[in-house]
Amino acid sequence: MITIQLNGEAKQISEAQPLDQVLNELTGLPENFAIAVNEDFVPRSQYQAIEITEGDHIELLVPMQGG
Amino acid sequence: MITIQLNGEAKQISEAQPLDQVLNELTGLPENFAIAVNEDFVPRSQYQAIEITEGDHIELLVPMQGG
Amino acid sequence: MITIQLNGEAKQISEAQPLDQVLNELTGLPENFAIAVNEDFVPRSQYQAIEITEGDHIELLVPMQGG
Amino acid sequence: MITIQLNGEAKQISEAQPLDQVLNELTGLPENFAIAVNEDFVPRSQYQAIEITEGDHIELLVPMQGG
Amino acid sequence: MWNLADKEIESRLFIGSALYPSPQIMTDAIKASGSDVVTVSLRRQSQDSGNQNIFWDCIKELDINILPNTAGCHSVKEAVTTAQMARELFGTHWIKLEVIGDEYSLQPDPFALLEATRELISQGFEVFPYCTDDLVLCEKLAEAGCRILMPWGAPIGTGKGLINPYALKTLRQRMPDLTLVVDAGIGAPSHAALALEMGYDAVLLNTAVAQSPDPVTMARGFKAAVAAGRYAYEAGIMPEKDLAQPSTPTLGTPFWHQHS
Amino acid sequence: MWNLADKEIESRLFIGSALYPSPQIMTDAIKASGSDVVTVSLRRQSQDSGNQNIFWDCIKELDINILPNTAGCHSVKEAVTTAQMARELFGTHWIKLEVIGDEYSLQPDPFALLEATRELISQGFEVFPYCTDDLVLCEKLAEAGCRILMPWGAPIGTGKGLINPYALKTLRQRMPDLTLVVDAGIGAPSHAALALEMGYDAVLLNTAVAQSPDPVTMARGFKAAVAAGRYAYEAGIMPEKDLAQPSTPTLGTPFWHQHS
Amino acid sequence: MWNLADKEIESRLFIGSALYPSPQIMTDAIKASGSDVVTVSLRRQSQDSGNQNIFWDCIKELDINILPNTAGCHSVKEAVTTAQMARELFGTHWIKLEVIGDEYSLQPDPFALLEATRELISQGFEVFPYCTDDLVLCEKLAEAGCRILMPWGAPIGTGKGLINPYALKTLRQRMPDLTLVVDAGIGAPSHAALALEMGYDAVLLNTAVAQSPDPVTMARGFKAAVAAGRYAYEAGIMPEKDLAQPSTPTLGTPFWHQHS
Amino acid sequence: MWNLADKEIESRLFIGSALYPSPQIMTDAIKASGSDVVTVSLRRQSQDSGNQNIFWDCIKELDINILPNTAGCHSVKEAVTTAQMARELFGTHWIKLEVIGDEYSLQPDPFALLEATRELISQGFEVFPYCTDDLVLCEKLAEAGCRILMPWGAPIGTGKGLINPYALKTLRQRMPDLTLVVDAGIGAPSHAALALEMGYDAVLLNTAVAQSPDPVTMARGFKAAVAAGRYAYEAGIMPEKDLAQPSTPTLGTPFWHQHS
Repeated sequence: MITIQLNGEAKQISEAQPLDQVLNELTGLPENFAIAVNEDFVPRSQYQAIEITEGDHIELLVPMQGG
Repeated sequence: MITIQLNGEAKQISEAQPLDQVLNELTGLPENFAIAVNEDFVPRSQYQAIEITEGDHIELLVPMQGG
Repeated sequence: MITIQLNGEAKQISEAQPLDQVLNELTGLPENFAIAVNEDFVPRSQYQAIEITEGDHIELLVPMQGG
Repeated sequence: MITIQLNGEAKQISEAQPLDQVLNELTGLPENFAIAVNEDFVPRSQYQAIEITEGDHIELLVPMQGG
Repeated sequence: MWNLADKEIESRLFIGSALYPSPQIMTDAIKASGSDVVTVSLRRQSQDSGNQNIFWDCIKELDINILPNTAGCHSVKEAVTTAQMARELFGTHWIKLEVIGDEYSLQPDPFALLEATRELISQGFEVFPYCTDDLVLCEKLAEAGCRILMPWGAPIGTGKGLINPYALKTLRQRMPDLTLVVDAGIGAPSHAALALEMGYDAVLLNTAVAQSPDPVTMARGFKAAVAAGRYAYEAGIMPEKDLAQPSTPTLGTPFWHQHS
Repeated sequence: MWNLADKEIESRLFIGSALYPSPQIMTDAIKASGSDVVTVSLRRQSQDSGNQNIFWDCIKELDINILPNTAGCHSVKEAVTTAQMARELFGTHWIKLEVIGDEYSLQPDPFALLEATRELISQGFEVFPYCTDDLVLCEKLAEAGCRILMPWGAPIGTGKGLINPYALKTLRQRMPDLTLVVDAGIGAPSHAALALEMGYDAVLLNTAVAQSPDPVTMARGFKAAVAAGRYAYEAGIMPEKDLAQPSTPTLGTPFWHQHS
Repeated sequence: MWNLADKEIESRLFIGSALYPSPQIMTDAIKASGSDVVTVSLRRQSQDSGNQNIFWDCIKELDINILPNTAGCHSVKEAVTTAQMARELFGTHWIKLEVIGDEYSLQPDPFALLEATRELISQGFEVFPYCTDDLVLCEKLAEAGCRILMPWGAPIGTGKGLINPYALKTLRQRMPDLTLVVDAGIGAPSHAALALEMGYDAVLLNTAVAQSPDPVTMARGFKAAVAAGRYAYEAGIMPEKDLAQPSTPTLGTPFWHQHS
Repeated sequence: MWNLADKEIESRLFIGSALYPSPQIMTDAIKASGSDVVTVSLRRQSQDSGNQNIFWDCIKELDINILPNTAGCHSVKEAVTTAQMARELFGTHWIKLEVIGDEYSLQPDPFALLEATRELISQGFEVFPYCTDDLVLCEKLAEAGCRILMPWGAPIGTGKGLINPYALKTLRQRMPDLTLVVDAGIGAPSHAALALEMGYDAVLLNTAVAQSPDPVTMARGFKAAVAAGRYAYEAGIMPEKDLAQPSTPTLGTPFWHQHS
């Protein structure tokens, strides 16, 4: 088991794995979102390619009110 | 002949006479107007009754631009 | 005994009398003051002449702070 | 003879030479001044050391009104 | 719709009929302004116009409320006589009462204005006094029977807008039940919007529209401005704050935004 | 219709989507405002909302131009990453670039703003920088490739209106060809009208509408206000005068009016 | 030295005697202010003070000009009686004439003020009317025989400064020969300096000094402020410009400064 | 006495040496101003003046602190070289750092200013940056090591006074420990008094004195104005109120004054 940060909260996952796999296991994954890993934007096309490992910070953001 | 003032200009009329007579003799009498004689308003109903005499000041006013 | 008003407070005096007599009987009469009786100013020169009678209002005013 | 610029005006001098020599030959050299050569400040201590050559721009500035 | 002296009207813009490049442009501008009230005056007919009065024909055609003025009057007597002539000529008991107290500022004479107001109200006129923003004067005009007051924003024709907002605010607060109209001095739609935001019932203007290079478009601008100001007044304006407040929520900001 | 970053739009009011009492009121207010451009942000999803995003469903339904912001970003890096995420998430290369330089005034950091602008423009974004009214900063942003600048009127959420009209006027005069939008600080329709009268192309606001007791009516107010200001700008505003000028003609005034 | 109602005085600051923390502080503050004129009122003696009047003893000791007021009077009759009492009590025919027209704004009643002024001048008083900035009222007061007018800057005790500079400027321009004193509303030395810069002959204030945490130091501040404003008026103030103008000469700038 | 960059000085007025009608008037005006700090520049000597420098002889004679400026510099390089020349020529490490970012407004270039500041501080200069009122810029200048900041009141030579008091107030509140001087734009003593009342440590001006028809008298005016403003700041200014408050006590008013 390794620990990552998802939107600021610690989360256990079995092992290092591609981002899309991490996402597949999420419950209540929103329809529209965008992702940054360790402060870098990760385009959808890279979800399979990019490997999530121990200590990575994932930000999963959705549309929200703004001024 | 006596002299009266009509809108600030001297005007000769044959003799003292009712206001309506003075008006009848005017050329280019406007359709809409109101009259004051010697600074007092004279309602239409008084045109016959009121006598115009030497030195009277008649003001014959019409609708005009205003702010 | 008759009742007069002095600076808004009822006051008993023996009888109708000149203003200066009323003043003489006052305790703590200020050094500098001016007087109005029934809203009329009474110059010092009139203190003897003017008679205070039942129901008169005396205002005795002194120098005070002002802006 | 070589040409230099002194305060924006062309000036002929015999040959490349130290700055202090250039200054010595100036008439009406002000009492108080500071110098920049080719936009670099030249401290007094360097007047002998620094060589003025063809095309150099000398700025000789004096105290003046300022806000 | 709102109630002005027992008439139901739509617009909160009263407009003047003077200073336009042509009668046609005047007509178009007044229509574009959406005004239900137009001010007019009484003057001697110009020599050359014969018995024609193109101006008046245009105004009648507009078929909106006529508000005659007593512009140029300097005494109670002049103003009263002019008002009486206006009542007969225009068939209305409405009168915009102007009694000028100063040739340069064209400001109202509070003393003659109050006296003329009392006289005209006793004669059954609905007096719209062109007044200053002086609270005491306005209270006396109300006591005299005015249901409508028209304090100036700035001197006539200056276009300075509301030069004393503090006095105008005080007036509105202290006289909540009167119909208050800012008359004169308005130069731009933002001035008119501000007056309505402050709770004024309407504005009266002339020069700002008539002297614009494009009066018709400017009339549209003022029509929109009074609507804007009135909506804001009815909706309620946010209180001004001294410190910044984020509009975008701070909740849910990514970790990189956590700052001490 | 006017051209904003190669799109033809109608309204000169850009509106925010935050701080409304409810999604329904937000939707109604934005519709009432007539805006063609709405600002949104990116945030973490709140736990309880499941995979639902009612807010976003409402916004999509409006079918108007989305202008994502980088609100809350304090560094170039944060702003650039947020912009990149926004481009994918909202399918637009438009970005309202905010790089906050001070927690209290929420004012832009001119230095980080310029750097982030250069980076994002090199990546093909259409940058709408939220900036100060500093002329030199604005010129550098324009040199960096901005076609649109959004100087503040006052600090975000204060509702103070245009606190430095002199600077804003200078900006408009000096940058006649850029699209200039007053963003932040606007509290009342009269403020918006003034910005448009000064020649600004549009205003962006949020709090003044969302925090009004009646956002929908206030939205109507601002819709009318920007129209009013724009009409006035196009028509031409009368020059302010120091001396009063009669609107009613003095020619033809009865003799009793002849005063020395 | 300048001439006030036939007396040669130095200071252009008139000061009030109310609201100070103590008689001692009042005395020190008035001395520090350099004022040659102090305002006082007439009131009933408080019960407990016996025949003592410490306040009056302090004022007499100052040995400066006394300007009694009619503060709190609401009618012509009250004001006239109070003025008559003041003349005897203070041995001066100077009177600061206040006739209040409104309990909340404490503003002058123009109508009662003018009537009381006429009456008191006929009785030989030197009337210093506390008036509004209404030009017509001021002209009537001058016609009534006033040589000195004291228009308000703002309502008494608000400290707002000069809320209508346009009206005050007009007043000064139109009445070049009268002694004009801004009375009431001044809150800070910069307000007083501005009044003097505008050509006002003096200012009268009380609260701004008395209610400062340190009245004596504030009195020094106002003393300096009226001097500052007067010097500026006498020297002549530079005209305001819209475009920047270098102060440091551009002639003789090194070549690296030549910019197109 | 107060501490400016480790020197104890008296006056809170810094004065410029340009634009006077004559060297004599300059000398008299600077003496009359009571200034302890005078600004000067570096320029090419005019041809005709031979080795004479009457200006500089006058300034030396004043024997007060010299603050050389870099007026007219548009780049970091120019400013740094000019500062270095000034240090040798005037024998001071003080420098008023101007890096102009715009020919018309003569406003500072925030970017070049910050860079030049860092360079000069690393070379041991005491930098007095002429800056805008931008809080973020000012914070960066402070981080760079400035102990003194000189934000503009308005563009140089306009005499508009403090065009953005809100920004200047914010600056003062947020930077309580820095020495803050309002530089440029001041046109009248009331402007200077206001700056000091707001807690600014001093003002720097030139045109308002030098271009007055009577510079010496105007210099006295500004000397008094900064004293006035400072006294007020130290004493504490009364809070502005919206409602009138009687200064004369209501207690003890005669019965005829009892009003409901």
